[in-house]
Parts: sequence; structure tokens; C-alpha cells
Amino acid sequence: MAVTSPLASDPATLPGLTRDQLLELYYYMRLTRSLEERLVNLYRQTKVVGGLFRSLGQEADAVGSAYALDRSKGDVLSPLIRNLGSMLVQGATPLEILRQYMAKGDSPTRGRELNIHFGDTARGFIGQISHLGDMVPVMAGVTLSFKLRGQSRVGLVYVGDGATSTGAFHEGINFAAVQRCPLVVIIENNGYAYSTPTTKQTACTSFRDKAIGYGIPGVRADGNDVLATYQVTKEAVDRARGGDGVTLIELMTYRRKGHAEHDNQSYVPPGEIERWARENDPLDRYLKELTSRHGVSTDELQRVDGRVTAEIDQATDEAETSPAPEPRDALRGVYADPSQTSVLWYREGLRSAVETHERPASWGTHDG
Amino acid sequence: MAVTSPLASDPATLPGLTRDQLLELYYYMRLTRSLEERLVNLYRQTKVVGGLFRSLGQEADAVGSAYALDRSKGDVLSPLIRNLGSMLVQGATPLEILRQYMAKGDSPTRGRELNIHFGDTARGFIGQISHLGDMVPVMAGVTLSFKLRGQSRVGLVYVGDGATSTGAFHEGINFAAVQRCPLVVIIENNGYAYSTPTTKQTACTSFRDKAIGYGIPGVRADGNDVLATYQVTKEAVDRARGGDGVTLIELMTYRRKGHAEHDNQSYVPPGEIERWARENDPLDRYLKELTSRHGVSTDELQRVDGRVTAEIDQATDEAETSPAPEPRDALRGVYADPSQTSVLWYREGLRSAVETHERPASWGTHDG
Amino acid sequence: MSGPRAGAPTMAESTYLEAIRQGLFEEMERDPEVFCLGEDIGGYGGAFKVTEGLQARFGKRRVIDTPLSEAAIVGAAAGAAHMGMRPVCEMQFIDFISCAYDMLTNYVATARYRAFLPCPMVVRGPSGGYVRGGPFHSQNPEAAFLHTPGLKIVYPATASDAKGLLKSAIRDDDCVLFFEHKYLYRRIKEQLPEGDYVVPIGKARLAREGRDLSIITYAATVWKALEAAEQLEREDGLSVEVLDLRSLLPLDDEAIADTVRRTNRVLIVHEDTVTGGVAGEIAARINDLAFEWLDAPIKRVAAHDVPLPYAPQLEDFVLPQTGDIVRAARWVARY
Amino acid sequence: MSGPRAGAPTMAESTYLEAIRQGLFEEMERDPEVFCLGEDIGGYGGAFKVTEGLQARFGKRRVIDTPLSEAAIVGAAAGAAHMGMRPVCEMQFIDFISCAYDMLTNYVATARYRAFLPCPMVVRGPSGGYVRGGPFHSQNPEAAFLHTPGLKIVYPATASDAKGLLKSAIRDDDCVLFFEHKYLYRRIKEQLPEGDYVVPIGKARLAREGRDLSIITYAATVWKALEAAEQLEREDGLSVEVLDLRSLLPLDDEAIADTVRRTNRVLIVHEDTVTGGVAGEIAARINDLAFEWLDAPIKRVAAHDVPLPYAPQLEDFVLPQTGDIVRAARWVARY
Ligand SMILES: Cc1ncc(C[n+]2csc(CCOP(=O)(O)OP(=O)(O)O)c2C)c(N)n1
Ligand SMILES: Cc1ncc(C[n+]2csc(CCOP(=O)(O)OP(=O)(O)O)c2C)c(N)n1
Ligand SMILES: [Mg+2]
Ligand SMILES: [Mg+2]
Repeated sequence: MAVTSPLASDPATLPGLTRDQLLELYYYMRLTRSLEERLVNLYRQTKVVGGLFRSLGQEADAVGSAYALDRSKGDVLSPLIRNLGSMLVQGATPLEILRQYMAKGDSPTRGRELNIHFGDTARGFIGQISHLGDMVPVMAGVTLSFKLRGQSRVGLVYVGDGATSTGAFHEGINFAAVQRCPLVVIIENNGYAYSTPTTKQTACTSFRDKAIGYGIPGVRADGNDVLATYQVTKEAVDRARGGDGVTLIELMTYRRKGHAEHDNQSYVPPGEIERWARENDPLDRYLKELTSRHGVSTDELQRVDGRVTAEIDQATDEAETSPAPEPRDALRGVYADPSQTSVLWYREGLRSAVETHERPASWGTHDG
Repeated sequence: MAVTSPLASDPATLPGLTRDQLLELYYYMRLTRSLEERLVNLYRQTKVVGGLFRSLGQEADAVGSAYALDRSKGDVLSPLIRNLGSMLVQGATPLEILRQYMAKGDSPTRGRELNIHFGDTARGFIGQISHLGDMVPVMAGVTLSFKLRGQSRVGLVYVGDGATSTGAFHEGINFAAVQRCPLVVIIENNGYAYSTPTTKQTACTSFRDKAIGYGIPGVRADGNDVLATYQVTKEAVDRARGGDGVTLIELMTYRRKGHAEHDNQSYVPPGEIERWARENDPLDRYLKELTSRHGVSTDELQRVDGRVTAEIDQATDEAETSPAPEPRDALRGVYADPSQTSVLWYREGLRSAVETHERPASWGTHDG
Repeated sequence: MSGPRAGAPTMAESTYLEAIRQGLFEEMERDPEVFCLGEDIGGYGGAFKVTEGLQARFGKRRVIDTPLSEAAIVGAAAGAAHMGMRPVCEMQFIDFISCAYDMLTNYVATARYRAFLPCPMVVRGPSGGYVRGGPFHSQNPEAAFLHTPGLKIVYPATASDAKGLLKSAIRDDDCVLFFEHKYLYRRIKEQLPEGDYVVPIGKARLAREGRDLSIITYAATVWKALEAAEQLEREDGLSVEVLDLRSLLPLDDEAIADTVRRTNRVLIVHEDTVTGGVAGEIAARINDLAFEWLDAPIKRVAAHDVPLPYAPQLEDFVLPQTGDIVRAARWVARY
Repeated sequence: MSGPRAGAPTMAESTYLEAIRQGLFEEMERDPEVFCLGEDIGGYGGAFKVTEGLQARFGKRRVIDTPLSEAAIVGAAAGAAHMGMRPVCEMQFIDFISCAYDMLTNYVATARYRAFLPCPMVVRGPSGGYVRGGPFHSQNPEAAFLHTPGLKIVYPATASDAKGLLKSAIRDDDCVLFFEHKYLYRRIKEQLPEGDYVVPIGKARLAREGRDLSIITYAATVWKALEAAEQLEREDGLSVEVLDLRSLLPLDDEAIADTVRRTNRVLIVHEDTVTGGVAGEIAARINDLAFEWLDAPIKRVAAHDVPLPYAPQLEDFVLPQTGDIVRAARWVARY
């Protein structure tokens, strides 16, 4: 798959990002990559329960797009498994991520959900479920509430190229478009849905082309260019906040790792991964950009790297010592009321069960 | 809603329809309208069980599109409630329709389904269900089988403007587009989904615009011009048969009656219905066309009308004498095997049930 | 069904349908976070006119006509609910709730448990048969949601319960599926309790007291059971108790156990098909709670295991009728 | 779960997963109308490699990689089935069958009845827990389809049954939901019967004979039940019968009645949540078929009524374990 970058970032038109912000973008991208590398080690040590999902090579699209939201205004996003970077930008911490993956009792979901399936409405990200597409109607509703209440908040929902084939994606984006919800829909086109190439997912040449059928603007950008991604998302966010409704953004990127850690990518044409790694790594590209065009020194960058490593080391140590979940916690909080699901009879021991089976005098005297 | 007819029929380019065929088109349109008028009478006489759905003003889009299929080649269509005309073209008879609506025991579904919810794969139409959108994936599969078996058959599926908002429509048309199934998808844009105007159904200006997002050709035609409808559908059918996959056609028409007979259309702007009736009745338009441009005489037309009335009268007499369904037939044919669902115990009388409850000697001797 | 009370409505009486509408009006008046969304519910007032007048009163912002998209309606309601609003979704016919099955069972039902996301919302719609609606406008899908922890299910049989349970459902902090029986919409009427009348979710209602036999049921068949009970008293001198469950998730175990322990014989009646219907769960619970009190097998009266056909002769044959309840009750009583 | 037989596979033994793959190969060899469709089933061979080698052998025409669209997969299968083909759909995880719930219950299940349209098709996929899959990769959705006349449901526990039932499902003239327990995929192995081995749908299997108590179950918990039975024999001298249902729709009433009439005490075990699970239907049928033979209440061992959590400590607590079956069986035996 070739990379097109119709919207290469142009420093001239860069919507006023300060030098600190440029460095912050680098920090989040680096943090994403290093945190995932740490997770790989933990996975190999079998300390990760369940599967591990990587966003290697997609850090720019996750970080750049989320960075365009304004947390101070209460903007909300809904991530996918490859949006670790987006969640970090919204304030998720490495400690939370590590505890999640390690199924700890003090993880954000208390061990109930996997990997980065968790959320925090206060910080502005919503916990996804596995069923792809479902978050689009949900985010249509989140942003519908912004509109109904007259709040100037914006929502951002990510879908993969594969998830665009779901009915939920279609119903959700159409609903949001008709209601002019302040929603940005980002299609992360990373070339594959598990083993399925985009050519088997859709007959259209660009996912951006789906926008017109919903009567909304559609744009395409180079998802491996963090500034271009930021720029195009920021424009869509501003449009949404301004009351002009939904924008569809297709971000071109590439999934360099398998669907999950176990996937050997046998289905990928030889050389494709290597080419993307060599020619189009979002961190390499951004480093060049920072040093060559924004006069950032290697010193500064190393300081960021150091900070990232320190944070991850500390988080790892802390996560390792986190307790396992308390089994009985599994019965709490299915409902607000009752807040507790009762334990099944054979776990309670037998007395109570027996008692409920002692019938009083009236044996068989059903007629009186 | 204004009528645009980007593709007005041009006798010069008319894909070789004989004079007989031109008259046959008129016959089917007239039969559709008169048969529905007959159903209205029966409905008022409470001889119709359940609701009555009209296609008044949409006869051209139903008849013209179905006429573009080739039954001799085994083409198949899937109608909606306003496609009575399409079914008649495929060989459904007035007698079948009347028996269906009157819930007769010898109706095509033996009284199991309503109105025109029935099919016959031999004649090439598939019985729809009420859940809108579902027929699109189904017809994707019907036409997938044509492709897998190397048959040169074509499928045609109708959806309303409202049904385009369903996930099933999206998944089905996308699946068919990717698989290049020989399928024609017709969106009948009649301005309303029940009481909902198209502006509340989608933010896009034309449903034809949805085609590009699926990577298929999309065309729009005047659905009240039977020849234009025939022409545009025929082109799509030929394309499908030629192996070029799916085409999306938007037919512009107007639902002059309520969603069903009970609907008073309070939501329709004053004058709208009357304007369509006055200026854009498909039968009036076709009559003009036939007489002015194809030299058809009023005599000939009256002969057709006479034939239609006679057929409907005869069918009505026959349907009236049809028997009611046999209650126990309700338990037949849920499965091929078992072909019979057993009647519940309290209907069989009590003996059998009692017998199964007489326990032999071994009272309570479960330990030996 | 002749079960429902006959006679023309007096000024003060409300139908089951009016009771639901009143409930919607009162809750929207009470709480500005409550809003309605669905197909044709606004200007048109819904296929059955349940929401008639709502948009005129509360405006287009709070009574939203949506595209034809059940999954989006339910999903959007969930998103708004996360943000603190209280959406009420209408399915034009409850049969179409199947299109939102994934959204309800996977997203909505688990939101609080897996992500601590509150999801206070109601999904309501016309349900049930006896109306010649055919296989897709007559369904009783309650059993399909019974094994989904995180959902609540109510299915009222009377106008007061319809109003009181709807108000509880809207105030509940979790998702409540509110089934309305369309056969009852305009056929039953009663004087509604004064004031802010609320019926707690999870509590059954003793519709008729008796000593010889208990009929456990809900929704439209409550009326058939009452009719059967009268006939059994008249013709057999049997004293039949009728328990109207009202709530199916959670079930009122106490009320179920009590009635069985009182009469020692039980018949479970519902309109849904017998296999896999709610009656199975109730039978299992009676075994748990009152096995020793049973003097006869628990028997079920329900629809035959077929899609519901359209012709009156077929529909009437497939669905449980009063005569069936009478025959089955006699068998259980004589056992 | 240590229930499944231990020991390294001999040359002649096949795992549960290999048995399914063999079934697919043999049926596709036998009948050119059989084809497979699903997500990533072609070149990749499916998330669990069940279809590995299938596309290489039968080509892209008969092993189709589809878009990420469960409703379209099932709907398209139905359309092809109407035309006389025999599609086998894979749900990458059975949890995603919920996205095709409407298509299966409304379109597919009713096709023959309402329109005389044959719909011979199979929907198969990895199901069940004990694998740390979390709430959306561990589900047992069988109960959600139990009240849908027109569908058949099978859920094998052994490799031979997996192969034999899959072959029957593919040859069946109606739609069969074929649940595969992913915990068993590679953990159990056995020598498969020679030749064209077919297991009839609707017939249960007596997995172990006994006199004192019957455990009725299916899928992975069959192995837990067998393990419990051995322990109960060892420690309590109890003779426990284990009935593996194999088919859930239709249920084998005869086998259920027989075992209850033999032992007079019954424990129903399944992995799905207890409320609304299949056990309720079975309990109701036992009441119908063998009430007089019951010397103890029918009891259920199943998952707690919560979404299935991910952490091992939580999942193990929520799901039924061998120890639970042992405790419950002792209670029923001593009752
Ligand atoms: C409705 C549904 N069907 C199937 C799956 C199984 N599944 C999980 S991820 C995946 C591929 C997703 O591809 P894409 O949407 O492109 O996201 P990416 O992994 O490339 O970021 C599939 C098929 C699912 N999660 N949800
Ligand atoms: C999935 C689904 N939701 C809701 C309905 C109820 N319903 C029946 S017809 C209709 C309007 C259909 O409008 P359109 O698709 O434009 O077809 P038209 O009636 O205009 O021909 C609705 C909402 C349905 N049949 N299916
Ligand atoms: Mg992808
Ligand atoms: Mg329409």
C-alpha cells in the first residue's frame, strides 16, 4: 500500500503550536512506543494476561488527533485498541495501562476488562467494547447531549478500516450527521483488518469517499505525520465546536505489528513492513521535523526520552506490586440497585439452602 | 420535494422496446393501480385482514425497473411493500395478492404472512420480511450464488429512503460491492419514511451519492417516468450480467398515500400531494407518452383497461370463495425435519399427559 | 381477549396507552434531562400515538425524530445517558429491538460493570400478539434479554402499572426494557392513582387471591388468567390465585415462593413461545424455592413453538387462549 | 479445567479443533454446494486456525474472506442457501453473533415457515470462557436463540461429536448454530471414528452411567461434571450419571426423562449465567416429564449473573468449577 500525503504539514500554516507543545507531542509519541515495548517484555514474562495489541507505526495518528481536542473544554474521545497514544494524551497514565494489562485489582476496571478497554468521563475518554462499530452510535449520543445542553464540547471517535463495514458505524455516523452532532469521526486506515486488506473490506478507493454519502465533509491526511494529523483534526474539531456538525477524516497509516502479538503476519507481502519501518516511521519523521525545522536539540529530545523511561520504570515497579483482584468483587456493581449480585447457593455452604426446603405441617393439604 | 429528471426517456435511445412491450408496461402499471383500488374496497368491507399499503404514484418505478430483468434467464428480485407492480411483472397474480391480503388458506403463504410478503424462487421473487434493510444482505447472497456458480443471472433489491439508514443496508451493499455480485440496488426515494421526510433520514443531498462510498456507480432517474426507469435499470442489469458488479440507482418518486391506509398524512405540507397527483402521475405521463409519441390509440388502451378490470373481477370472485386456513396447518413446516411441531399438551386432552406422570413401583427408592 | 374490563371510559378513566403517555409527560416535566427519541415519535406522535402531543409540549430538542436506525437510537441513548441525561427510546414495534440486540446486550448492559459508566435509559415499544400483526409485528422478545445481567425488564398488564413502572424505569439508574402490550393499549382502562404514582421494579402484583392453584403470568395473559380463574370458580368451585409478575428481571422470588407455598399447585402462563420462554426460569426457581410445597408438576401454558402466523384462525390456534388455561388449570388442580 | 483427557496425542488422535477442520474438509469434498465465508478464514485460516488449509484446497471461490460484517455474512449465507447452496459462516468469536441477531432470528429462522424458502446453513464459532478472554471473547449465547423456532442449536463436548455434529449440521436442511468451545479446541483429543461419521442432531450422549444422581450438562462443563463424578465416587461412593446434551434445540426429552427416572435426582450444569440460561428450560421439561420421579429439587450450577470478567481470580469465581458441582451434587444426593 502506498502512502499518499495530500496534506503534508506546513510550518507556515501550523495552527500556533508552541515549542513546548511540539515537544509534548513528541513526548506522547515516545511514551506510547516505549510503554508498548515495556508491555512486550511483560508479555514475554507472561505477566500480561490475555493478548497484547500494538500501535507501532501508528503513534502519530493517535497522538496528533487526540491532541487537537481541548480537555479544558470537556472534549471526549472514544479510543480503539490502537489508540493508546490518544488515551495518554487525554490523561490516562502508564500505571493504569500496565495494571489493566496485568489484570490487577487496582486497575481502572478492577480487573474486569482487558488491555486498554477502560475509560474516565472526567478526563474525557469512554471505555470501548470489543464489538467494532458500536462506539460510533455511542459517541453520536455523547455529542448529541453536548448539543442538547448547549455545551461547546466536542467528541472524537476512532474506527478502523475494517470497522467501517459494520452496520453500527453506518447507523451512528448517519445519525450524528443528520443531528449535526459535534463529532469528529476518524478512520484509521492502517491497511489491514486483522489479516484482511482494505481491498477486501471495501470497493471504494478512499474511505474519505464515504463522507459524501452522509452529507458531511471528508478529508484524508497522512496519519504518520503528527502535525498534519493534528492540523486536520483541529480543523474538524473547530468545525464541530462551531456548530457545523460531523467531519470524517481518513488517516493513512500502517499497522507494522500483527493484529495482536500472536499474529505472525504471514499474509503481508514481503518487504512491506520493512519499507514502512524504513521510510515512514512516525517518530523518525517527527524527529527530523523537530530538529531540522523547529530547531529542537538532541539534548532536549534525550531529556524527554529520559523522562519517559523513568516514568515507565516507576509505573512498572508500582504495577508489579499491585494486588490481584478480590474474587468477590466480581459480584459488585452490575446494577446501581441492587449493587451486589448474590453468590450462588453452593458457594454459601448448605445450611441456608436446606432451610428453604423444610416444608411446614401442611403436607399436601393444598385444599385448605 | 421537487422532481428532477436528469435522465428523461428519449425514444431515440430507447433500448429496443417493441410496441407490445410498451403496452405491456402500461398493462402492469394499470393492473397495479386498479388492483390496489380493489383492495381499498375490500379493506373498507373489512375483508382485508391487517393493514393495506399503497403504491399510488409509484407504479412506474416498480414496473419499469422490474421489467428490465430477464425472467427467462432466471433473474430474481426482492420487493418491498410498495413493489406490487414489480411482483406482477415477475408473474405474481392478482388472485395471489387478494388471497394474501384476505389471509386465505390457499394464499401463497397459506395465511402465514401479510399483504405482499411472499415469494416464489421459481418465478424469481423473494419473500421480504418487515425488518427493513435485511433483504440487501440476503440478495447479496442470492447474487453471490449466481457468481459462484457461474450463472448469468442478475438480482434486484429495492430499499426505501428510510431503509438506507439501516445497518443491514450498509453491510449488504458493501459486501455485494466487494464481492462484485451481479446485483442492482434501487433506492425508491418517495420523500418519506412513514412520517419522516428524507431530510431527517440523511444529510446528503442525493441518495445516489451513497454509491461512491461503496465504490460502485450511482445513478439517479425519474421514477415516475416508466421508460426512464426501465432504461436506467436495464443498463445496470446489463452491467451486472456482464460481470461489472453492483449499481446503485436512486429513483425519484412520491408516496401519495399514507404509509398505510390508516395514516392521515397530517405531516405532509398542504398541496404537496395534490401537486404530484396533478403534475406528475406516472400513468397520466405514460398515457401521454404512448399516445403522443408512440401512436397508441385510446381504443388499444381501453382494451387493456378492460382486460385489467376483467382479470381483477375474476380474481376477486375466486379469492372471496377461498377457504380460511386450517388452524392445525399453523404447526407445519417450521423445520424440514421434524416437519410438524407437536400440539401442546392441554390441547390434546388430558389422558396422555396424565399417563406420563404415573410413576412405577420404585417410589423414592433412588438408591437401588 | 375479553379479559380486560368492558364498558365505556368515564371521564376519570385512562387507557393503558394514555397511562403511558401521562407517565412520559410527567417525567419530562419533572426532570429536564429526560428526552425521547425514536422513529416518527415527534410531529406524528408515533405509530400508536403514544407520544402524541409530546413534541408540541416539550419541543423538537426533547422529542427527537430519528433516522430508521434502531442500533443508533439505542447506542446514542447510551452515550447521552453516560453524560447524565435520561433518554427514552421508542422502538416503533418491539420486534425491531432485535436490530439493537448487540448494542443492548453487549454495550449497554455491561457499561456500569466493565467501565463504571452509568447508563440510565429506557427502551420501550408496542409488543405482543392477538392483533393479526403477523410474525414481525406481534413479538414478545423478553426471553431473549433474560440472560443478560445489567438489563432490567418490565411488562405491565394494567394501566396504573404501566404508568407507575414507566416512571420507575425512567428514574432507574440502569437500562430498563419497557414492554407495552399493544393489545391492551386501548382495550383496558381504569382510574389512575392520584399524584406521583410509582410502582417499584422487581415487585409482582397479586391480581387475584386463591387457595387451590396459582397462575403465574404477566402482560396480556394476566387478563386471560383472570378470566379463566372466574370460569374455574364458577364451574369447578376452584379458588385460583393469579400472580402478575410485572417485572421479569429481576423476578420477585418472594412473591413466587409465597403463592406456590400457599396453593401448592402452579401453572405458568405466557404469550411467548413455550421453549426457551420465561416460564422455564420461573419453573427452575420454584424448584429452588418451594420444591417441597409442590403437590403437582409445574405446568406451562404458552404459545406453540412456531413463528406467529397472521391469519386469525392460525394466530388464535398458536397463542394461548383462556380455554387452554382453564383446561390446564383443571388438570393441575385434579392432579 | 483438568477434565479433558491428559497425555500427548498419539499419531491417530485428533483434537477437538482438528475434528472440526476434518468435518469441514470432508463435507466440502463431498458436496460442491458447501462453501465457507467469514472474517480472516481464507489465507489466514481463521483466528483459531480452524479453517487452515481450506482455501488452499478449495480455492477462494469456496472459502471467502468477507468484510467485517456479521449481519451481511449471515444474510448472504441465507440468500445463497435459498438458491440451493450450503454456506458455513464463521463468527470470529461467537460473541459477535449478536450483530446478526436480527438476521438470524427474524429472517433466517422464519424463512421456511413464512415463505417456504429453504435455508440450509451453519453458523459456527469459538465460544465459551475459562480462557481469560474477558466479557466479549468468552460468551455462551446459546440461550438467546433457544426461544427461536426455526433454528437448531448444537454444542459438542468431544472431538468425535464436534466432527459428527458438524457434518450433520452442514447436511441439515435448516439453519444450525454450531457452538465450538474454544477451551476444548486443543485440550482434548481422541481417536475419531473411521469413515463418514455423523452424529444425529437432537440426541444426547450418556457420558457416564450412574444410579444415585444425574448431572445434565453440555460443552466444556461436561468435563467438569465427569471430573466431579469421579471425585464423588472416590470420596462419597456416589454413582453419578452424566448426560451430555450435545443438542440444545431440539432437546432430547427422552434421554432427559430416562436419566431422571433412573436416578431420581438431578443437577443441571452450564457455563452460561444462571438466570435465563438453558437450565431453566430443562428444569421445566423435567417437571413435565418426570415430576413424580423426583426425590429432590432440581438444582442448577452455572455462572453468576454478571458479565464475565477478565482477571483469572474473577473469572474463576464467576464461572462454575468442579468443586461447585461436587458440593451441589452432595447436597442433592443427601437431600
Ligand atoms: C463486530 C466485530 N466483529 C469482529 C470482531 C473481531 N475483530 C477484532 S479486531 C478485528 C479487525 C479490526 O480491523 P480494523 O477495524 O481495521 O482495526 P485495526 O485492528 O486495523 O486497528 C476483528 C475482525 C470484532 N471485534 N467486532
Ligand atoms: C428495522 C425496521 N425498523 C422500523 C420499521 C418500521 N417501519 C416500517 S415501514 C417504515 C418506513 C419505511 O420507509 P422507507 O424505507 O422510505 O419505505 P417506504 O415506506 O417509503 O416505501 C418503518 C419505520 C421496520 N419495518 N423495520
Ligand atoms: Mg485496520
Ligand atoms: Mg420512503
